[in-house]
Amino acid sequence: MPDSARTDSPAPAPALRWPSDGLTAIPDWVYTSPEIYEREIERIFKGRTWNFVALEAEIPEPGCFKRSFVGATPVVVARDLKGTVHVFENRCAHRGAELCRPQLGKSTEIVCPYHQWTYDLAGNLTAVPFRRGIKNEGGMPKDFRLEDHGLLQLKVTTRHGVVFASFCRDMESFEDYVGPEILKDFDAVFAGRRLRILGYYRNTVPANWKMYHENLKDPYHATLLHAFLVSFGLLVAGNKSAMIVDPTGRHGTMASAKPPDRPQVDAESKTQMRAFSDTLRLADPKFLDFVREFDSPWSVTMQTIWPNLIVQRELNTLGVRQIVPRGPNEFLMIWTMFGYEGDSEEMTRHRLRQGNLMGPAGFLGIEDNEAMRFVQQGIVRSESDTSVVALGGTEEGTSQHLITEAAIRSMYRHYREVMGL
Amino acid sequence: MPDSARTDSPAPAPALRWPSDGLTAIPDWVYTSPEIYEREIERIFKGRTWNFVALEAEIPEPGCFKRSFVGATPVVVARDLKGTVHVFENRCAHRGAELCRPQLGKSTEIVCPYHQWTYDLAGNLTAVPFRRGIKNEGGMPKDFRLEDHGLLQLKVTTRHGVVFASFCRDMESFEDYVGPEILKDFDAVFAGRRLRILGYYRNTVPANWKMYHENLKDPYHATLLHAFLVSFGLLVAGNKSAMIVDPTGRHGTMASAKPPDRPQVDAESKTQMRAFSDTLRLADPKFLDFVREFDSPWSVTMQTIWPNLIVQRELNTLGVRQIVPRGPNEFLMIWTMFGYEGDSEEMTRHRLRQGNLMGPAGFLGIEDNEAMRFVQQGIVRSESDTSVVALGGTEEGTSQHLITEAAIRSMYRHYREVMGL
Amino acid sequence: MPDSARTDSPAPAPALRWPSDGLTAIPDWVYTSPEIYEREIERIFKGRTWNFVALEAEIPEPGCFKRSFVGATPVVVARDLKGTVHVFENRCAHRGAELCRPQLGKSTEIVCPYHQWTYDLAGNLTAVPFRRGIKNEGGMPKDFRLEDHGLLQLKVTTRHGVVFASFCRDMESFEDYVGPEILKDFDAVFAGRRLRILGYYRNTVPANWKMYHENLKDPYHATLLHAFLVSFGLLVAGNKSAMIVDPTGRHGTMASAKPPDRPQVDAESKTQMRAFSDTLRLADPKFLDFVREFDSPWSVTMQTIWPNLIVQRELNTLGVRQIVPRGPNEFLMIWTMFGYEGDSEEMTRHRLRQGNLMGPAGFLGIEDNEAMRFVQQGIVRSESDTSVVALGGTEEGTSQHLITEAAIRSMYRHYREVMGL
Amino acid sequence: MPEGARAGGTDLRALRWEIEEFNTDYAAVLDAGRVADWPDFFTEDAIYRITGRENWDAKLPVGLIYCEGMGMLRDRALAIARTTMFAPRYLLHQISNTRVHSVDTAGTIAADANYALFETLVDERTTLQQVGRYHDRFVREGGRLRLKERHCVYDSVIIDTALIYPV
Amino acid sequence: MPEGARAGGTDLRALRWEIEEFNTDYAAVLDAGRVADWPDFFTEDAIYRITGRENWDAKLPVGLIYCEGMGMLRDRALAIARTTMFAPRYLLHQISNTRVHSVDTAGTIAADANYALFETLVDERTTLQQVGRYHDRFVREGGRLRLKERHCVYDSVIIDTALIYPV
Amino acid sequence: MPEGARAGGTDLRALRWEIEEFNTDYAAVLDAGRVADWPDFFTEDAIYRITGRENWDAKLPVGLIYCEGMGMLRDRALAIARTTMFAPRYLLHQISNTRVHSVDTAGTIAADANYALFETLVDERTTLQQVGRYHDRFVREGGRLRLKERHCVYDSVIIDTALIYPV
Ligand code: FES
Ligand code: FES
Ligand code: FES
Ligand SMILES: [Fe+3]
Ligand SMILES: [Fe+3]
Ligand SMILES: [Fe+3]
Repeated sequence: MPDSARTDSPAPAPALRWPSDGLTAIPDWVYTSPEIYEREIERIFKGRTWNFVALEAEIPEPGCFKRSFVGATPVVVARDLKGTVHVFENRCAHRGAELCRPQLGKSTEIVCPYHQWTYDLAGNLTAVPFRRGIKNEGGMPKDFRLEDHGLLQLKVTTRHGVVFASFCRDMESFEDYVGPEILKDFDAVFAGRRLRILGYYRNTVPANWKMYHENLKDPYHATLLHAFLVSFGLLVAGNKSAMIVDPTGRHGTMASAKPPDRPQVDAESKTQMRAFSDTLRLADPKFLDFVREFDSPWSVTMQTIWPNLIVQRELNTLGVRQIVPRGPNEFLMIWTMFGYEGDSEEMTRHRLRQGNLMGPAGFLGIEDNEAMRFVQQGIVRSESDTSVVALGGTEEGTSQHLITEAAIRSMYRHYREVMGL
Repeated sequence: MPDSARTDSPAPAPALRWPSDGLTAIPDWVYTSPEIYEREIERIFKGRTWNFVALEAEIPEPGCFKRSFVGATPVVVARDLKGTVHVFENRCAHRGAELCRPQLGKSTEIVCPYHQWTYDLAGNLTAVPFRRGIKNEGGMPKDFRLEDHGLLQLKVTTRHGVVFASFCRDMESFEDYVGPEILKDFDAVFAGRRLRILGYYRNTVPANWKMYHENLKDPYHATLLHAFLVSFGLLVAGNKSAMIVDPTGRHGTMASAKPPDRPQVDAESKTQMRAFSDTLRLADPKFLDFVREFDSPWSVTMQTIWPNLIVQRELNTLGVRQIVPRGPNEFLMIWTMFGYEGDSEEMTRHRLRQGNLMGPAGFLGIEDNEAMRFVQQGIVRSESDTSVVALGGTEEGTSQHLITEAAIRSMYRHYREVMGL
Repeated sequence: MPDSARTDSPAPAPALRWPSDGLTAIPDWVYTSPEIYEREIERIFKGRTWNFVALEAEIPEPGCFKRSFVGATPVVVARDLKGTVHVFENRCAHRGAELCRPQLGKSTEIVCPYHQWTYDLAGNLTAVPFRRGIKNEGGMPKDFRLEDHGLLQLKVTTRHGVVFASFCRDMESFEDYVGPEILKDFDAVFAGRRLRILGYYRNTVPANWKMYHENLKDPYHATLLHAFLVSFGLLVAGNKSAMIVDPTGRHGTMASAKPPDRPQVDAESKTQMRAFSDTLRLADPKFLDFVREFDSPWSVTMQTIWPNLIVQRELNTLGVRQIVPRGPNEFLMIWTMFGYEGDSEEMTRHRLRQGNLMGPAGFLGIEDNEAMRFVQQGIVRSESDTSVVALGGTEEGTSQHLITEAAIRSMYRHYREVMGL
Repeated sequence: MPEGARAGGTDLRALRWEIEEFNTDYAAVLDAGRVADWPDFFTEDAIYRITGRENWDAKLPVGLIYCEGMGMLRDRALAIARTTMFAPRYLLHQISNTRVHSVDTAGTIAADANYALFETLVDERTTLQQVGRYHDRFVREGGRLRLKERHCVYDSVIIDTALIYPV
Repeated sequence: MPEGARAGGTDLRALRWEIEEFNTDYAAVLDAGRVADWPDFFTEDAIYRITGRENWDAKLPVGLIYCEGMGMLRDRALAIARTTMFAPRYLLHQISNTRVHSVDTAGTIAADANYALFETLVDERTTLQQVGRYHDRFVREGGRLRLKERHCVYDSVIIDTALIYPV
Repeated sequence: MPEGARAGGTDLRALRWEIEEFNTDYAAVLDAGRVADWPDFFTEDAIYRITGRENWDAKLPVGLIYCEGMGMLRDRALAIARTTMFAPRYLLHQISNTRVHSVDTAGTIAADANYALFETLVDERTTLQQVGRYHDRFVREGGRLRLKERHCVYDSVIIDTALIYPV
């Protein structure tokens, strides 16, 4: 995180008035205000949203549990002995200890280390040591009922092995929440095949969490910033591509179809793309091979599922990314990379090799994370106070080309509604 | 300190309204609110309290001085040339420099490094360089009186070689402040024998300072969390023990009498204590030997002297712990371990060996510090907002058994009065 | 930065009322209040001031650019292809990225890494990739005018190769801004000779930025704190010296004339100066030689040019220091050390040897930085709340002797006016 | 029991010296930003991987960087040296606790070493980019040691923003 | 005058190599969390102590950990391995600047070395747990070096929360 | 290509051992605060300089500390030991990655090494004061190595408050 951000005093609460130019100007304070951040936690992460918490493949058997987050709130995702998945707060009902410590584990119960109050895998309080005291001395009051002191339990849903949780008591179904346009490419990754976890990355980004959504709703940057994408035609002006937005504007799918070999980029486009190089060649091109394995016209789909999930299908490298906000100026990314059960040894290695594209050390990942850091620095430290989102004019929603910021505007239309801005 | 605590934005000032269930529910904001913290500094540490600052054995001779703290405020404890102990702020009266730098020292005066204003060991300003200027040019105004510009001096008292200070001008005597119940076990450690300093530990705990008091007013955890205590019978359900509370509720003594050998723990209790193990055996049991040397029925007394002192008598390992708050989410612990003048070489080594129980690397100390860290994390990061202190119902004050939180309730009764909550 | 400063919660906003004793008492909150800091940024660094940003010697040729700061705001200083120097905000007009990354560079344009919006060396937007979209799809709106989206440009002035910038649109000339008294010694360093950059130091100081000005408007400390200055007569009671203040009170020059050899210090003064030693001798005295090369009666002039520049002429070691505030409790110092074109190899090495006096490892620099750290610690952590600036009574402005704080009072008279305090 | 004894033999000790020198040169090339020279420390069929200890302990195969063979090593070097966008920075390695475990009949040397990697962005404070351990297999080619396998296993679970250069 | 000369002799140098290897194995056991194997590095009557430099300089005898003899070493190892409650973490030692001072007639070797200990809680950033110096006395038992005394003297006056494992 | 080969010769290796021991003694003197003994590691005409990597890379000659010859070394030592005002602190060096480049006909040895310098103010947490590299020239005087040139080039562009002791 930039020193300045660390050492500067908190800016005085800005007047939270949205600029008049509607959605083509974004005020800096949505990225920096602690007040806005607190409201986001309440209205978005703890509001009417489905938050990604785990893949079922991470907790395959009864008794398996995992630490996770909903927004910034630590939770535990556990599979009870009957196989049902539960999500509850990682906070003891007694004095408040964050009781579950390992990232992953397996057990028949969850015991708080401090005074050993004991919970089942649904988060129900099952035992309080010396509840009746000793020799009729002490212990909990007669009217103390275990069932009144369980861990705060969240609503849970799963789709094809992906687990979501919500603080909202009357959430609509996940299917209604994301809508058919998004569900289609989501299912292309998850339906019908069981996942095999290949491993984790974790990294922080010193930027506001919304920038990660914007980055993946911004096909314009993809064709300019990423030399790899453009030079090798993974996502480039000229490819068949689309930026799909759901009707509410909050979810998205950036999609592109890679041509069999080097892309046909017209001379005009080349001059526009500094990152483009005809001569750039790989010593080992096979790592960019695309093994067709999905029922989809797209070779790449990057899905942003509001508010905290990214589903990555970049050729054959697959993963989910969980966004954990940590205040307005930083977020944590947890990447879970996977393949499928039954992948051949060679296919697994192909996925691993292709993994070099993504993650905090990926050819693309490095550039996106650095770019977001630069933006937060610019916003925190500068005198100016808005940014411009005018590409594609004021159009919103899905578009079939790359040179637009329509999806970002759609997201902020939804955001302003929910946030009352 | 947990990352979250470092990077999360400050929570919005909570409505500081105490929950209706009186003392059986503690609101999270007493542990996290900057506003509450500031009020604690004013009303508690700078209010009507005696704050531990030093042991006389640390400044044995005229001219000896020590850096210390009252609350979060740096002070100097000095013994003047007549032998009297003084406590004054470690802030130069000129431009405000924290002038005394070494932790311990010996001198006839204290000189500020910046412009060398000079103070005696009571904190009185004795010299200002070029006070009269040079050749009648410059210097301090004619009406500048040294006696108006001394260091801020605190009220001081000592009991059996333990030094306390107060910002309160009309403090009652230390004896009246702590009361006879507490004084008894205090004197058992300090009366009649001169101390020999064995050394220091310093550690931070990423938790609210009050949790340290609560931990030592919570005999329930002692018999559950600490395998060493329970398995070797230092403090365990079944021992003769007591949680003594003074009439005001702010001070306490957790006391236990260790049986000659392994404790008689009834089958019922064993089942309640996960930490208990019959089979746990020490390769070198002598480090738990108790050499009877105190005029007291107790083998262990842990005293919490409000607001910043713990007196540790754990078998034969002795020490004082000073709590230095550093905001709502962290405190510094300064441990001064000691024996007595005239201890044999073997007795000193026995104390040192037994020291493995306590301190930030002690078998017990590790567990308490970790537990407090977990609680602060849970409270800072979770959605829930109160903790439950219902053990022993609503009873308060001294109790003769371990399965109660009465002493914690007593402390919060006093706290709410002083804090106006 | 002291732990306390890192971990203490923000003090509650103090009542910003200046103490009654006028300028002889400075309230702590001018050094610690985030609210005051924000006002300083607005009214001082972004107000009617000339802020140092670069030396022309750092960007000697067309296309050369340098990252710099105005207050805490990152800017770029660039020399366009016609040779004109421009200063503009280092924040992209598109999404706000801090676009210029290297400390120094040379180029014909400045390209934002994120979406490659391109600017000329005056900060004008010259190109937006795919501005017209592709095949009439997307791109910027028809009414998008490049000239409306340049980087925020500041007003620029130079004097003898020193570059200043201002957010103020109708700034007076630099000459009027500093006034003749200050200009005289400024020109003694810069007029007529071209600079040769010898290198950079960068350091933070965990103190309020104003303390650096006060330190250099405080000749009293110079003759007490710095054994080197007094023992070798660089600046000592008895030398011909002056503390020059401009009519507004904001700028200053601390000046002293070193006698040919050891100073004549009267017995009385010696007793006042603990740091003075007759016997202190250098094994290699030549590093204190003074080669007369300036049209000035002074061997030492330290100039404080409000709000962010210090011009150092300490015998033959020369440099400028840029103050970059980072909140109330820390500032960054950027030192650019230089000699003159045509310096002989030996003269350059003489300057380098003499450089041991200054900088964060300099015999004087160490002491000043440590002293300022001590003051901020004292102010942040203590109970007292003002400091005393009574040396020389209430006199203000220029004085011919060292035992006065008149220049500090002059600075705060100006400061209170501008800040409305 | 401790493994000191195992490393007592003269041969292993001489190998340790050689590997220390190898690692010193390896670090010097990276610390100087000469990433294009970095592949020369590996064999044609080398495996290079950087992964977190959580993956290593759980035998999960993923890598932040995962290269099979010289081609991928050169492509990584090329990308970082020429095409990738990132802010300028300085890197410095401290490599210590070098240990030689064994030499098999084919002459493959199993060794490990601890590293601390310090990163300095040109206008910020130095940070600890990561600490970890090299798990290595060396072979000798034409008298020179080359890495047949290097797994950089980092303790520092959470990467700050991005890992640009190989470790 | 500098002590370089004193360490010039071949014998001391060979001892340095042996002690470097000992310390590398010692650190590897702790970094792997194999605390139960840690006592094997010591003699039956060994003294092991961790203390702050303020105590060491003032000759104050207290220790954060203070073990006299194998029994106490084993009890510490057992407690950490089996009974003590603490959050999971990774540790990594960097040991350098190893120096052999002397060998007395009884064959006791006086040596020291600097260490930096990095700690990573599984969901937080790596922190510098402490830096310090080992003040050691080694003896040879059955051809192997063993520690008769190890005083870990840390500069890092303020411990963060808790020190779980031996250093 | 990597420089491993260049450092393969026995002579250079023996020099490395000697320089490691020199640097260990050098660090021990500074870590013990015995700054008055520090000049003894240098020749009469030695150059000692501490400078940031930005200056080193741009060939800018300035030094945070810049000493020409024994006189200036002694004056620096004296000032720090006796006259300069600063808060008490502990320092600890970790020196690693020692490398010997060459020995010229005059017997001057070109070498470098990486250092990490940890600083602890007596009431604060340990901080990383700076990391950097020693660029050295050694000569042998009366059998002992001495520094004819030591340029301490630090990555850590931004110094925290003040650098008191030589590095
Ligand atoms: S805090 Fe969990 S049992 Fe007491
Ligand atoms: S600040 Fe203490 S003498 Fe000036
Ligand atoms: S942010 Fe600079 S071009 Fe988009
Ligand atoms: Fe991208
Ligand atoms: Fe306890
Ligand atoms: Fe000064």
